[in-house]
Order: sequence, then C-alpha cells, then structure tokens
Amino acid sequence: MPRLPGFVSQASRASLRAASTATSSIPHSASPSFADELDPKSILADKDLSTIARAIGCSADDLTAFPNPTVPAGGEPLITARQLTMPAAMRPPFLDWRVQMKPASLKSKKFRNTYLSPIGLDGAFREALEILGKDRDTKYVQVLKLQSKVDAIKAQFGVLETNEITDIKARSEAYLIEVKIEKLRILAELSNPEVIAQFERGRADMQFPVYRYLARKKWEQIPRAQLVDRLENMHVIPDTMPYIKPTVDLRVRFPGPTAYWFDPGRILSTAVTAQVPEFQINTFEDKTSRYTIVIVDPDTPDFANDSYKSTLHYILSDIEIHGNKPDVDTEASTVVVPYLPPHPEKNSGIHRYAVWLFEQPDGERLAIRQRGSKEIDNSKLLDRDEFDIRLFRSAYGLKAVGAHLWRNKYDSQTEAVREKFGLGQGTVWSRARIQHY
Amino acid sequence: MFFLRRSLATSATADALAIESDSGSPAKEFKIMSGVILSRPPIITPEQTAFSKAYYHYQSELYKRMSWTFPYWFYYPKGTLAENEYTRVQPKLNEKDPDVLFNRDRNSKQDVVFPPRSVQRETEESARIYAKIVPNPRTTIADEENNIRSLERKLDRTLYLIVKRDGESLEWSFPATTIESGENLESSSTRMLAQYGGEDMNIFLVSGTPALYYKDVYESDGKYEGAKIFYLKSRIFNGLFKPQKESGIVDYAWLTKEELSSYLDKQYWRKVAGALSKQ
Amino acid sequence: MSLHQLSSMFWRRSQTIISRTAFQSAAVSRIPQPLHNFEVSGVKFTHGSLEVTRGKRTKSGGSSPQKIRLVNMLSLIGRVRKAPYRLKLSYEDLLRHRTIHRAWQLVKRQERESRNTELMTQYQKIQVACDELEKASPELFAQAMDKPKSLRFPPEYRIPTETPPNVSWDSSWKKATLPQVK
Amino acid sequence: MAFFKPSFGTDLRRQSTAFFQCRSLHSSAPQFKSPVSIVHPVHHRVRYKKSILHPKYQTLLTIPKWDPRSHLFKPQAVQPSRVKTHWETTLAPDLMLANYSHNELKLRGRKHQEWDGSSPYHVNRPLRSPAGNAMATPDILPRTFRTVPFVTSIWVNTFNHRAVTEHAERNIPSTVMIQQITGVKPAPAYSGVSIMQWRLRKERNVGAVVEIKGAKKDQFLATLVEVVMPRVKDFQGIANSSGDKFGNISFGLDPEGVRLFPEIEGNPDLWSGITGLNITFVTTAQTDPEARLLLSSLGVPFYGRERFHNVPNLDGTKQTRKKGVVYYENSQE
Repeated sequence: MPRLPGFVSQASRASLRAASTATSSIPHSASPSFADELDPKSILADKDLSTIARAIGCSADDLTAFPNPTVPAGGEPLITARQLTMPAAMRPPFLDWRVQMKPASLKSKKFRNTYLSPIGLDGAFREALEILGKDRDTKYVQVLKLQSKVDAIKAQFGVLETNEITDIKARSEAYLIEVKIEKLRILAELSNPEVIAQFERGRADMQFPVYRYLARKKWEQIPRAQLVDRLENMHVIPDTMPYIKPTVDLRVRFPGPTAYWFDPGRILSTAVTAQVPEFQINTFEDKTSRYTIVIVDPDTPDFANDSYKSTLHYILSDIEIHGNKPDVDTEASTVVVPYLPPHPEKNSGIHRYAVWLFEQPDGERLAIRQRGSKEIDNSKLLDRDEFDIRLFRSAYGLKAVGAHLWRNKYDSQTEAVREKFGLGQGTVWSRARIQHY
Repeated sequence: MFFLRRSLATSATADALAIESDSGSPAKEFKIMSGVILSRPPIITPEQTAFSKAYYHYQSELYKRMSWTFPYWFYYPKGTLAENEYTRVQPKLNEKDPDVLFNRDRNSKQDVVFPPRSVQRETEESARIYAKIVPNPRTTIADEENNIRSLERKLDRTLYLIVKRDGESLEWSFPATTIESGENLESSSTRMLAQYGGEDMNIFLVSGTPALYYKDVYESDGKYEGAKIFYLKSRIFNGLFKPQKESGIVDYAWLTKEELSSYLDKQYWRKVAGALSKQ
Repeated sequence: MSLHQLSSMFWRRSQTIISRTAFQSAAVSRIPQPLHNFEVSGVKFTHGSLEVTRGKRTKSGGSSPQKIRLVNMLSLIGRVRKAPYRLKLSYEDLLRHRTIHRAWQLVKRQERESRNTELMTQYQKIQVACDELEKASPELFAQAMDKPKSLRFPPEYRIPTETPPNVSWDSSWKKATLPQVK
Repeated sequence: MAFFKPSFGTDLRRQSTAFFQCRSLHSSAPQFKSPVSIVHPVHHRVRYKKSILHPKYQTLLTIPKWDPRSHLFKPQAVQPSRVKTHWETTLAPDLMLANYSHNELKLRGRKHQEWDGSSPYHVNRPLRSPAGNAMATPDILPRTFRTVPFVTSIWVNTFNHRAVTEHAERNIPSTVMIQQITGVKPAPAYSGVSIMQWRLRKERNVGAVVEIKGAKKDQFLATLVEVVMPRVKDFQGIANSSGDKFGNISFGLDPEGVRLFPEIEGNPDLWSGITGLNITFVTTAQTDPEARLLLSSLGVPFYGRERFHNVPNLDGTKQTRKKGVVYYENSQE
C-alpha cells in the first residue's frame, strides 16, 4: 500500500526547526502558504520532534536532516548566514511537503478517501527536492557573486542606479550582469513546486522575476497569439498602425455589474461601450514607465474621398505603471482628449475600435518631439474627425507596445446613447448605384 | 621533470630517435618516447544515485500501471493443463466489479503470478538452467581489501595502469619507453608492454594515433634536454600485468581517474587528466 | 507511439479477415468475457482460412482451434479490452510529478554536459599529440596516420551487466602459442 | 484610380499593396481585385500556431508530453540502458580515436549541377545529376567529438511468402511475432512490385515492419548480440559487403535464428510458421566501414571481403581546397 504524500505548512516547518535548532537562520515568508489554505488542520503546533516524526512515519533524525537547502549533504554551507539576509527578498520558500494525508485539492469526499497516489512518487519527489534545492543554492551563490560585481562597478562611479553610470563600457557591462542575474533568479525558482502552486492559484507576487517570467509565458502562449491573429484578420494592422510586436499585455473592460476583461474583437452593445473603459497594463518587467492609450475608429465613412477616415475617441496619457501594479489609475493620468462614446451611423457597417498602447520615451511626460526641419501642424494632431494615428505617434515619439480591439454596430441602444451624451441626430446611409465609366 | 629522466635512463639506447631542440646552441635534443595508457573498461554498469533509483522505481511503477492486461488466453490456451495451473495461482478478484476485466483491476497495475514451470528436473543440466539465479555481489574481495594491484576492484569504473620504475626518485607514471631504431609508436609500445608486464595479457591497441602528448624537461644537464612522450591508448580484457625481472618495475597499480590525482605528480596530472575518462 | 495511442490501426487493416462488429459489441458490454468464449460472427473457416461472410451468424459457435489461435493472436495487437483506465492524478501529485521531471532533466543535462566536455578535451589532446608528433618526427607521424583500411574492434568489448559474471576477471589467460609447422 | 488595371508582370506585389490601400465604399470594388491569388501580407512579428487558437485543441496542444494529463504521456525511462552507458563510457572515446584523422576537412559530396546556360532550354530545367552518380551524396564531415557514430534506430521487417500464396491472414503470426520480439507495435508492409511467377501483386499486405528506437532499441540490440547471434548454427556474422554506402547495415536472420529469441524460445509450441527477419541498423556513421567498426565494437561479428563504397580514395584524384572544404573530382570520369 503506497503512502499518501501531503503537505506541511511553513509555520509548522518553522516550529519544527525552532525546536530542532536553536539558531535558525532561514527566513520564511509571512504570507500564508499554499497548504495553509487547503487544509488548516494540517498545521501542527506540536513542538515535540519525535511526536511529529511518529505522526509522519519517519525518524526524528530524518526530519531534522531534511530539507535544509542551505547546507548540502556532507559539505560546508553554500550560503552563510550573513549572505542569507541579503537575498531573502528573492527567495520564495520551498514548500515542505512532508505530512502524509489525502490530497486537499480533491473536493469530493468520496474521491479524496479513495484516491491513491502512484507508487514511488513520494520517494522520487523527496530525492528530486534535494537535488533541486542544491541546484537552487548554487544559483543563488552565483547571483550573490554577480551582484557584488555590479555593486563594485556602481561604487566605482559613486552612483546608486545602473543607468547613472557615466562610462558607456562600464554601464553596458553592469547591464549585462544584471540580465544574467535576472535569468539566474528565474532559473533558480522555476522548478520550485511552491512557486508553481502560488502562480496557478493567482497568488503570484510580481516582484519576483520567476512570477513575471511565468506570467509572460502564459500570456505569450494563447492571449498574445489571439490578439495578433484578430488584429491581422480584422485589418487593424495596417489600417491604423502599420505593424506591431506586442510586448505588453493590455486588458480592457467596461465598468458595470458584469464587467469582464473581454477578448479582442468582440462585438459589444453601444450601451455598454458608452462608459469610459477601464484598463490593465501588465508589463512583466520590474520597471516604472509612462504610457499613452489611444482609441480610434478607422471605419468612419469619408464621402469626399470615396473612402474611410479615422475618428479619435480617446487619448489618455501619462499613465504611470509600476512593474507589479497593473491597474490604470485614470485620475492620476492626463485625459488629453475625453472619451467619445461609439455611436455608429445606421447602415455604416460594423465599426472597429482599436485601442493602442504607446510607451512614452524615457518615461517622461507626453510632449511633442520635433525631429528634422519639418514643422508639425499642432492643430491637426488631435483633430477628432480627421485623426492620423501614425502622425500622432511620430510627433510625440511614441512606441507601440500593445493593442486591443472591440467592435460596435448600430443597435437598439445607439439612439439612447446619442441622446444621453448629446451627440445629435444620426444619419441613415443607403447605397446608390454610381456609373463608373 | 626529474623522475622520468631517472626512471627511463635504463632503457635509453644510443641509437634512439632524437631531434634538436628549438633553443639553438648548445645543440641539445629531446628524446622521443612512446607510452601506453592501458586501461580496463568497466565490467558492470555504473552505480546509481539515490535519485535515479527512486526515479526508475517511480517510472516503472507508472509503466506497469499503464500497461495492458496480460493476455493469458494466448500464453495459456483454454482447455490445457497450463491454463488450469495458471488460474489456480492467480489472486481472485471480484468479477462483478465493473472495474475488473480479465481478472485485472483497471485502476491499478497488474501483478501476474506465473505458475511454477513444469520442467522435468531429472537431468543435472535442466536443474542448473532452471535454478533460481542469484546475482553476484557488485563489490568484490579486492574492493574490501582495497587491493590496488588487482584488476577485480571497482568493477563499474575504468581502471588505469600506472607503474613505478627503478631509479633514485621513485614516481608514478604511465609506462613509457624509448623508441628504438626501426620501431614506430605502435610496435615500441607493444614491445614495452611485453617487456614490462609479460606476455600473458589480452591487450587491444585502440589505434596507432597518439591520444596524449607530454613534454618532459630535464632539470639537470645531460645528453638530452628532455623527452617528448606520445601515449597510445589500449585496453586490457584478460590476463594480468606481472612485472618482469629485468624491466625495473618496482610497483604498479590499477586506479580510477580520481585516485590517480593523488598518486601522480601534480604537474604531470594536470597535463594527463584531460585524456582520461571519469567513469 | 504511446500506449494510449496504440490505435485500432490493425483493426482497419484486418477488416477483410475478421468482421469488426463482433469485437466492438464485446468491448462495449460490461460483462467480462474471455476472448475465446464469445462468438466471432460472420467468420467461416474454409480451407484453412478465415473468410468474411458479412451478415451471417454462426449457429452453434463451433470455433476450431486454428481460429481461436488466430483470434487470440490478433487480440495481442489491439488495445481493445486490455488497456487500463486513464491515469488521473490529483493536483498535488501533478505538481510532484512535475518537480521530479524537472530534477531528472537537470541531472541528465548536467551529465550530458560533463560527458561532452570530457570527450572534447580528449579530442583536443589527440589533436595536440598529433601536431607535436608531426613536428617532432614526420616519419613516426606518417606511420601513426597510416591506418589499415578495414578496422574492427575485438569481440572482447563486452556490454557491462548490472552484476558481475561468475568469473569477474580471467587471470589465467595465456597467450596462444602457435603450433610449430615442420 | 478608377481605371487602375492590374497587369501580369514583375510588380505584382506592389499592385496587391495598392489594392489594399484603395478601399472603397462601393460594391463594385471587386473589379479592382487582382486576378491572381495573393498571399496576405503579415503585419506583425509574432510566431504562433494557428491551431492553438481553436478552443477544441487548446488543452491538447498546451499540455506538454511529460504531463500525465497529456494523451501522449508515457513513462520513458524505466531502467538505465546498458548499451547507451557502454557507448558513453567506453566506446565513444575509443571510436573517436580509431576514426581520427589529422587536420581533416569537410569533404564535399557529389551534388546536382547547374546547367551551363548554353541552350535556351536550360532555363527552368531540373538540375543535372551529379557527376559519375545518379544520386547526390552527403558531405563527409571531419571526425570530431561531435561526429562519433552511434546506432539511432533499428528497423525490423518480415516477408511472409505464405501470405502471398495462401491467404493474407498468414501475416498475423509473423506480425505478432515481431511485436513480441521488439516490444513495438508493427505496421503492415505492402509489396511494391508485381511478380507474376510468385503470384505476387502490387500493394498486397505481405509482411510487417517496425522501427525500434530508444531504450527498446538498446534492449533488442543486446538480446541480438548476447543471446541470439552466438547460438545461431554456422553463423559467420554479417557480410562485410552489406551496407547502403551511408552507414546503414542490413542483414537477415533465418527462421531458426528467430526461434532463439527468448520471447519465442520460451513458448515454442505457440508459434507456428515462423518467418525470418530482415534487420537494418541505422547509424550516424558517415560511411559503411565506420558503421561496421561501430557494430563490431558492440559485439556484432563480420565476415567476408570488405566493400569500400562511398569511401573516397583521394590518392591521385584532383582535389581543390577552399574555406575548409575539400572538393574532389570523381576518378571514374
């Protein structure tokens, strides 16, 4: 009969260690662990080591020997206590999965009681944890070494930030090392089951590079592909901007009781879209920068040219986004052009409303950047009726990093929206045969 | 290095192949020598780590769980005596259980119990063939005694032969000799092995191409400035290395790569280690 | 091809030999039934062969030993009624499985890298040795490079076993002495 | 713009872009469409598989193979492979040394040749066949630590003559036999030719074939070399003339040899009408002699006079060296 592996909480682990070693130097995160929420009963307040060992079904020696990732089996400690204080912030703890019990994720009592883990899973898992723990420690030692290198370079120039280093060669060297550090910190935690569990339960703390990495990978797998596919199929590119390579996840929703982050290209009711949309910007990077959001409708009929023109609906600029806080604060940002609710004319077909996300240069406030001798006509830049998004982008020196899209057509609510916002009487278009030759 | 000059001086002959050194006058020469890295390949598979043992156990249990039901109706055809014997020894499962099919619970692995083989155990040969196999232990007496001269030690590792030859300062090294006239690397090393260790070794010279080069510079003045040694690689499969009387071999040892590091001179080890296999 | 995937490929091929419906109906039924007991409908044994007569039923299930043997043999190939249920793991166990898999990959990668480095160093040693030999003595170098066209390794190269043979080392090996030819 | 007429010519691409730029309100717009099919230009730099967007396939495509939830999941390594370990620890260094040749350069194989353009019919004509050979040959790379040969897979197939002369069902025992010996599910083999004298027609099911890879390949190889080959009566080995010139060696086992596989030998009375096997070792060796050296190191015996096909003999042939590559002219020319 196989033994059924389960979880033990960090708190109980800490108490175990406190009981076993008087000088415990391993930091623990204050946040409740994955196991705590699953089964509060699993928290063992018992400090008597042998009692716990008996409950688990192993010897007390085994319990103290495992897992102590800072001390490899039969060797000197890889990380000293002094060093541990520094990388504590970047060390999400290894979950100690020791207590044997039925899996808490199975909600049905019947399944939980009849469930059997595969034979040999527990033993192999313990050995695997030991190996991965050792590997993680070596990676953190490398991180510390590299960090001290960067610190030495910074101290040499007497600065605190890498981008303040005046010497180009030294700065690029410091940047390269920092990239390496980021990579090592991701690799060190990528095999940690605790990390995966936290991430999949939506508890990711974006200050850790590994969570940012996982979030990016998850976004790249389907949502980004879907976005790009819709933008291409619905000809948002090149009808508005010529091309895109999205690096930032932009989410859009309209406030209300049933608000949801809709997927790009959805046809919405004009009543829903009459409200100012809410945004979320996931940069997957630990940096602070400013963004501009522009909403355009490229499907406004242009009879004079027998074509279509773009209408500007919204410009929100100077959106400050910190790496781990994705929500857009509209009040803290600048509304350059207030939101115009979509109100398609009858018989003018389905209108696309393209949301473009631009990164402002060098994290500065939105300002016109004069380049070359050609003068920019400021009056036409923000013209609602004849808006040129490409001109706007180049005038302000912006960089397109994300996009989104929704669609509207004339529906039963459109007249109400017109009335509510005072948009005047609509026109009804109809087709007419024209002699071409 | 000092030791090689001393140890190899005995076999140096007047008509040895020699070349001039690059250092110019006074014209001194480097002796060209051939050597052999004689090794015994592993006889048993490498020792497994605790993790790989646990991993293979887990994987094989999963494999059994996912394996198909044993088709007993093919191996024990219906109506035969064999079928009776087979069904008799099987654990009986509840056939009304919908999870059970062909006497196998489809939620777990199947443990097939095979009936004892109906073999006439009269002859001595059949008794020997069908006797239960008892595997030999992976460690031998030579391992327990740590007999470094035995070829039966460390069966899962490659063992390398090093020798210690007569001279004032005794140092361990791979066997080497001076190339005599009319010889090439291959023939001189074959000759040397027979000279040093006797004829009764089943040896295979992997190639006439040298696998390792070592340049030895003599410290004291002499006829030669030093020696250039080219080592060939060879394997031993049977027989023993028995030091011959006139060869001047004082001691010899069969060692693994990491053991060699403590026996060989540091500088020599640094140059030589790259040509050896860890396992 | 995975165990799960071992498909009904052979059934498609063997449709001309044995009608498929009989097996399908047997597979659907919940009552366990050994293969040699149920009827193979529409199969007639003529001239030592199984031939298809679709839509016909055999009267008393008179299956001959040859037919049973062939049907049993066919049952070895397909997964029908032999495959166990799908493996279903709890979320915790899936995470553990992932952890084990990552550790295994890590170990394998480290092994592979160290092995490749070792082989590369050995190759470089050979290169250096050949370069030096060419400089030291072109004649010896030419002889070392002059290999026989047909190379073979001796059969004594033995694949290692998990436990040693009864005689782990043949110490009494003697060099064969050729008989004197008069 | 209204009189824009597409024409066949070199600037089709420009025309198609022009078409996309002149969007019109009117239903008569299709008259501007290009008369040829146009691949839509892509305006993004993201690579993705279209199928992953289909909700039906998302779970199938996003779950990796090692995950037990995947339909492709199968426990791969159930025990360490003896043959693989042997190759890694002992054979690879020895083979590297034995095959070594100093300062070797890449040897360019015979390739298809360009026409000289002397005739107007040379335009768009398929390339000339290689000099002295109907088939192009691959380049031979220098023997380094990266090109040490190993056995990648083994193909085993059987031909059952009784399936031709009597009934297709005769294939069943030989198919099952191959499966039991190799542990891999066989695929049916069909005849490629019609031979009237044998009553063989094209595309008839005449046997079975498997490709063995990975751990099962090693297991099969070890069984063949250690259990079967030493006990086959009057077995000399594989003919030295065997090989396809590019490092793949084939040989045949007669029914008596097949009976020596433990899977068959254990229950001899269950198997009637055993057929022989054709076995092919697929190796990464670049020439046949190298492949034979590799197999001999694994314990496979060889006999007879050796054939040296595709082993270029550079003595006396005209050769040129350019940028680390040796170009040689065929001596047969």
